[in-house]
Amino acid sequence: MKLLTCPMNGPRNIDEFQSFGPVRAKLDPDGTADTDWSRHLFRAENRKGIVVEWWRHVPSNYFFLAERDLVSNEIIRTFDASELRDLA
Amino acid sequence: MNRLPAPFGSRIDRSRPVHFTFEGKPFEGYEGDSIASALAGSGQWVLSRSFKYHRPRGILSMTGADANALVQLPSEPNAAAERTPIVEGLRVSAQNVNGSLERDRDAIMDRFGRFLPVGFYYRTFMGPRRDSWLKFWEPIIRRKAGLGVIDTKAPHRHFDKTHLHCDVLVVGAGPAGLGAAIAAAEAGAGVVLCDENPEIGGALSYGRYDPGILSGLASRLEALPNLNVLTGTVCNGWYEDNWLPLIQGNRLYRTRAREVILATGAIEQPAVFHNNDLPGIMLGGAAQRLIRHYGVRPGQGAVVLAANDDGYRTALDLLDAGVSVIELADPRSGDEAGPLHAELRGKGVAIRKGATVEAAEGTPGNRHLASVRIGGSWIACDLLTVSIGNAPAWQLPCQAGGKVGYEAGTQMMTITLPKGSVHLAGAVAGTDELEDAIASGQRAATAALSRLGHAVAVEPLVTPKSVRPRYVQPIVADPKGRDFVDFDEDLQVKDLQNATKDGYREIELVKRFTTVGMGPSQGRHSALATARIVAEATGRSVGEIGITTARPPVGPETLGVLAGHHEVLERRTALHTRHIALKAEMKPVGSWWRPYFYGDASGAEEAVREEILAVREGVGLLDVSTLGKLEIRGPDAGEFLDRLYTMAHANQPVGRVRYCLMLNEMGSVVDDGVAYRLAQDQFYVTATTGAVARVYADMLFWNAEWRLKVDVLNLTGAFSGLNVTGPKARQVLETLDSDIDFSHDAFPYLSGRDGTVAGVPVRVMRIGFTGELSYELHCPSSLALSLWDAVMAAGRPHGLRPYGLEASRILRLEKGHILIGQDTDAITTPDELGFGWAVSKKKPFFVGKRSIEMRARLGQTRKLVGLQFPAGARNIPGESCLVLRGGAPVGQITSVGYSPSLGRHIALAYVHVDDRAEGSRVTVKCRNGELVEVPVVAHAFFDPSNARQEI
Amino acid sequence: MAAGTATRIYPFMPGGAADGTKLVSGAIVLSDLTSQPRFGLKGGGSAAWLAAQGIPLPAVNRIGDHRGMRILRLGNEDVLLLAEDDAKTLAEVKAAWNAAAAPKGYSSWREEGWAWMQLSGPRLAEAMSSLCALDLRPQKFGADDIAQTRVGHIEAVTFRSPAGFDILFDITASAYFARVVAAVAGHTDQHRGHS
Amino acid sequence: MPLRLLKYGLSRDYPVSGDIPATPELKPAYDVVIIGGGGHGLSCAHHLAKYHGIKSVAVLEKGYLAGGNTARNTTTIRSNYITPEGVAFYKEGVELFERLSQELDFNVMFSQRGQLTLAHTEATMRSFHMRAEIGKHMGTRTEVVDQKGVEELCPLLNMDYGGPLEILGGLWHADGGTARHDAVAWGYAAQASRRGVEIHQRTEVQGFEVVGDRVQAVKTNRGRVACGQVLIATGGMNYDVALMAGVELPIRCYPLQAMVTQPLKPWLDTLVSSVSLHTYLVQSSRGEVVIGGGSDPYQLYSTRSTLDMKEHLAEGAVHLFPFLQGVRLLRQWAGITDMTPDYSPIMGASPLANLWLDCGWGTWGFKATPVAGKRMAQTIADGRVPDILKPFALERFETFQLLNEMGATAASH
Repeated sequence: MKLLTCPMNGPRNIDEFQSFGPVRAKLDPDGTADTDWSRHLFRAENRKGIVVEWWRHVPSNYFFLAERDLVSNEIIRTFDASELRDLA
Repeated sequence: MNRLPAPFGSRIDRSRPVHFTFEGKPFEGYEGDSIASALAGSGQWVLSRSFKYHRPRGILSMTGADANALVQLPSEPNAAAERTPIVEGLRVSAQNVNGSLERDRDAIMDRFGRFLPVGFYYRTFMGPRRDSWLKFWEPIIRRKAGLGVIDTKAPHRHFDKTHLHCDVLVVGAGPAGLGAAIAAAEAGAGVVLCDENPEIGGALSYGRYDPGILSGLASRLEALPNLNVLTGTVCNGWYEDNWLPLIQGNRLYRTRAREVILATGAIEQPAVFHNNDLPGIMLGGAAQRLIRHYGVRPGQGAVVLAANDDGYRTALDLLDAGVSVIELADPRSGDEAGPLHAELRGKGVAIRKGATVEAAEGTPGNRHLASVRIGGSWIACDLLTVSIGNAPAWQLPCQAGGKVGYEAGTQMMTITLPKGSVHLAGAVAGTDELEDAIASGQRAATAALSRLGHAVAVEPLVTPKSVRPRYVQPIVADPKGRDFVDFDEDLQVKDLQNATKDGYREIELVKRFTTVGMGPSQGRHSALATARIVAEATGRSVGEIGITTARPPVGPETLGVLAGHHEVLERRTALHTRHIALKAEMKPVGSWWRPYFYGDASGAEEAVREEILAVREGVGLLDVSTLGKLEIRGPDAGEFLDRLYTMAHANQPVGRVRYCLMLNEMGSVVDDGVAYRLAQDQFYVTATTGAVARVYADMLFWNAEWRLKVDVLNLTGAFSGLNVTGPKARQVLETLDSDIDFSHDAFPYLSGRDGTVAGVPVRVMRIGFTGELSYELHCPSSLALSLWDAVMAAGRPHGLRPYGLEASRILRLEKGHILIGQDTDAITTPDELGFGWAVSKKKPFFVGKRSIEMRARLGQTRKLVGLQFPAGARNIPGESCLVLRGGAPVGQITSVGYSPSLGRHIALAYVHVDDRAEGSRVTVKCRNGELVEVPVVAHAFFDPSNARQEI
Repeated sequence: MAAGTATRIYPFMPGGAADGTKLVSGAIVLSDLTSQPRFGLKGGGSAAWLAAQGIPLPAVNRIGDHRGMRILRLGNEDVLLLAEDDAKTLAEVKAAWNAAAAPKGYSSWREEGWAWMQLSGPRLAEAMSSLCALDLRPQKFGADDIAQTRVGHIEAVTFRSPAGFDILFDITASAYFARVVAAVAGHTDQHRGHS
Repeated sequence: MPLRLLKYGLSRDYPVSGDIPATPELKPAYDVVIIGGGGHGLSCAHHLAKYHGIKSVAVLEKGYLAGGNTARNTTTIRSNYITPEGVAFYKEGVELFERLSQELDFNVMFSQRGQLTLAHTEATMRSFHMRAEIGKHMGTRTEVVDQKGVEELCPLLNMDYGGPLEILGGLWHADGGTARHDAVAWGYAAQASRRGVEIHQRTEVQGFEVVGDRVQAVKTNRGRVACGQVLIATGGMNYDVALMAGVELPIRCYPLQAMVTQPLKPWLDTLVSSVSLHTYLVQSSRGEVVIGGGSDPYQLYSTRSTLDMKEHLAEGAVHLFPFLQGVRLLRQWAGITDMTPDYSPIMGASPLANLWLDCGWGTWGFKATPVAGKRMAQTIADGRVPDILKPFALERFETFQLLNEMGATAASH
């Protein structure tokens, strides 16, 4: 079982978590053309490389972010969502 | 009897004889014997028939890894005879025989071998008809394929799982593993040492070593309380982040280790020559195991093929066991004669250098070895031990990211691991001598300890002794074949060569075309030889060819141990025992138990009808506790719901209840419920039973992005819900002691009240899934029984009846209320449901808004409508029956049922958007294929003006 | 929502949802504490209000003590108070909270939503190893640690108590949980027979 | 004894068939470059050469032939989908399988023993009825059976459980079956190469030369190849390869795992799958029981195996057939699936005029090997998309014309 380190609960088996997929760019729905909107809905980040994605620690319902390599499955780091806002 | 006296036979207890049968014949062994050793002790050497040619096969390795020694137990196919202990009365039989092991009618296959070249099944069995394979050939092949027979009446066995955590896991308790485990534990680390054998020691337990070495290590081991030794425990795989399954009998230890030291040893390799598979030909280690572990003499007259010291030691062991060693053939040329050589010579054993076994011949029917050919001359013998070299046990290291290489200089298979938390020690890392193995274990421990933060003196890298090139046995391909490379799959040298000629030149293609390495031993004894044969056939180096990917498990493991024991999750509402007492027919809904109806199954239809009538004409009571219940609290609660649901909630007055419809980003309907505003900063929201887990998670997810000032609390279990519904609902509630005014004016439709009913604090909502006057009472679950009992008592004079899920479904269908997931699918929009009224046109944003606008522009193709069948209609289509237009499917029935209130069948269905108007007639295809025409009506079949729910 | 006069029934009581489900005892003992007093606050303002009452709040996933209460910090704004003895302080805090004006956080209704059970007995460690994947050995998991994790395949909160491990989980799964523990107890005995 | 075997036995030497010619030198240009030497690419090559007379075709495979999902899938062939578009397409696929051994003169061992999918919930039964109604309407053999029907079709199933995992009924699909996956690819490879198609193993595409709306050439580790038309059929690598051409597909990659037991004498005739347990089982002609289930729960390009998936599949298998407790598992493995938002493939045109897509095959690619190859060959040869493929166009994700297959695919592949 892979380990995922929850920023709040520490390292846990990954079956305690639920993946919510890669973080997506925020779009203003009204200022977005139809084609870009459908692209936003259906195209997900899937490049070979590192993605930033949302995870939920199910027992504590804590949501956080992880940087993970989609090829090696290595988790580079995990962090609280507040840091994402700081980065943005 | 081929039994030897003590001290041979470390595993057996001669004072405890055990009786069992093999192929119906009685045998005796001792406690501690494996099936194979007990049979060998009684002179029964043939254990099985081979996969394809049905040749007699016997002990090869005594490690339990190959198909040769798989047997059938009454309730267990493919049991490893070399590992399975005998127990009193055990019935053992041979596998894959047509008739008996002794007289196998399919032995004729051995003569037809030339008609069955590699891959022959791809080139034939196709005709004469298109379905000849399915109807004729495959059944034959299927019967011939497979090994053991499954017992479909096998008694249930108990398996369980648990967890184990350690600083250092050492796999393999041979010299290297012992060295590693002791060093790590002496430094203070928490260590688990596991070994698949019943004792520690590995080669020290069966090889020709000073017993003092093992006892010395064992006493150091015992002094370490932080060292947990698990013998009889196989480490059967390596998974990400050092997660390893340790299997001990019927128990699976799911193990997390911070550091792992793999001291998995080496795998002795067989020699390839004509008839190299005869019973009586075994690896040197197998002979030593038989002698020392089981006190079994492996033969009477032996030839020893030895290209390393282990082979010489085996010869000496054979002599000690009273076996006459006729000759030792050493394929290595050169005159160097070590001490072992001299010792053997001293005991009168003839040693022939530069010679190898070229072929073997068997007794009639190839039941046992009769003679071997060396240097052109035949030597009679009943035992040939083979010690020509090893391959490191690559399975676990490769699963952990190790790469297999081949050093042409030393002709060794090598393994390199990336730097990290997995370390190799001993023979798997290429060590040869005992002292080197122990030291290699200690070095691995040092590396692990330093990664764990222990202050350890980093040992200077010892310059390894110059490694002697290993001798590699030439592969003696024979024109007559039967020079087996893979015993499991009956593959010979030419089979592999021929595969390359057909273009299957990559090792993985060779494997797939020939099935080499795909049998029970998973290439343990064939991978190296295969790589060499393919390399030679394709003009490449062994390194370029490589071996096929090592995948878990390391060795066969039962589905039972993997499955373990599992209780099925069940959830009960607080009113569970009341339903049971009322003789409810309970049905699972997700993990919940819910009353389907009340009464005997025989009277189901009648009971449901009565329950419906009670609600329509009197009053009914439904346990709605499985509904999702969420509390949204905080200053931004209204704003939060505005973004999540399609209706407006920020402006919803306190004390009001509003329908809520949830879309996903694609604009598809995913859930519905109601929201009751308890306070300016507090909403009580319901979600459907099946969707609440996802709705709750999605709410949290959205708020992780939005960061609004709200808290979401899932109250699904904390609160219970009772729906009191029917024209007499108000009368019932008004008789109860309460501070709530249930009158029409004080408590109108779509409002909510807090208060106390019968001493129970409640949240009451006036909503109407049934279309009748309804009060939904929610209360803390520990008080639900009190409330239920009070309502039941108050309702008794009014004929109140509890009703179940089936009645509830019909009641809602009569009102045309949709069920999410039944009347909707993954692409349903509010428009398709006719739910424009539930979608705010004013809000700037809600999830799915942008998409439903876009989808509306793109145009819709279907609409959910009501269908009403004429009273007495004969053929009523079932759920999912197709709605056709011009013969093409355009929609389907989503819900259908008989409405006792209307006296006819009604349905909800998707129809083509152009047929949506009331009065249109649509064609529905019944299950039996018949087409019926049905008129479209409005959703609300019953009481279309909704007068009843608002009284 | 004030408590009334009606009787509270919890799952393992007569008439409760798990009535008739056996709680194992022997080498592994499962006891039901669900009826024991507790009080939790969750959501904005919860921590501040509790702190204002003079209740010292431990760090997240740690347990503190205060006047006969164990204080479980389950999140920044999620605190659960467990009564250790006569529940007097707990009742006072609860009464104070009911009487207080906002902002005061929100009730987390844990006394209704969560079953509270305790696992103990001579083979406690083995049972917990089987039920939970976490490393709960004393050197790794101390008396003031909280694990929000899975126990018996369902979401749970667990922590040490003098007698063993306390476990909080979805109250509707009470009967299931008791069955899981019984099965583990059975397997623990079986395996002992084997080794 | 079949004549062929007699011939083998009587000939002195092994009768070399030379199914797969050694990789030749790359030519500077081909009419059609097919990226991906798996079943789909080889099937397309075969159809181009045999039925459209296009023989200047290079199939580029970065590893060994058919070593991706062709070699890793669990070989289920079926057409019991839930949309008319899906059923029409896969039905043609099943029909092609029925005569594939003859078409290829290579025994692909198509074994049409039927597929039984089990329902443990009423919602699943409802979706089965939907699939059955569509299936019957479209002329496939698909029907709902009740508990008794399930017992008759598969008497060894454990029907004793009450509660949430009780078997309520099933979907019986008599057209369902399996085939030897490798043989399908090898048969196509042998036929295609006999007609002049070049198969280049160990030839990895590293980029595209795009000028305007056309791909001029494909860049590989063995050099540049100019191309008339290009097809992407690279399974789990589709997203990645298309991206090199500047085409971003609505695909996420997830591992899909499977496992196999030691060989046993035949006991299981049909394919059996359970929607709720996310488990399916089929016994191969070798006697091994192949067990598979749903995809991994998060995106990944790795083919590593996990213990938890193995435990989960074992649990499902033992639940359905309790006597499997004592059966031993031999091997587990994984492939990388390219999942689309609507669980349906993407076939047809791309934004580039001469770049064609055969992508988004998720967990159901193998069964479409013959039909996808046939129809993509037709598309490339004609330069336009045939009607049967139109519903699978990439544009559907811009027009919300998704195929409503969600729910028909889970644990059923």
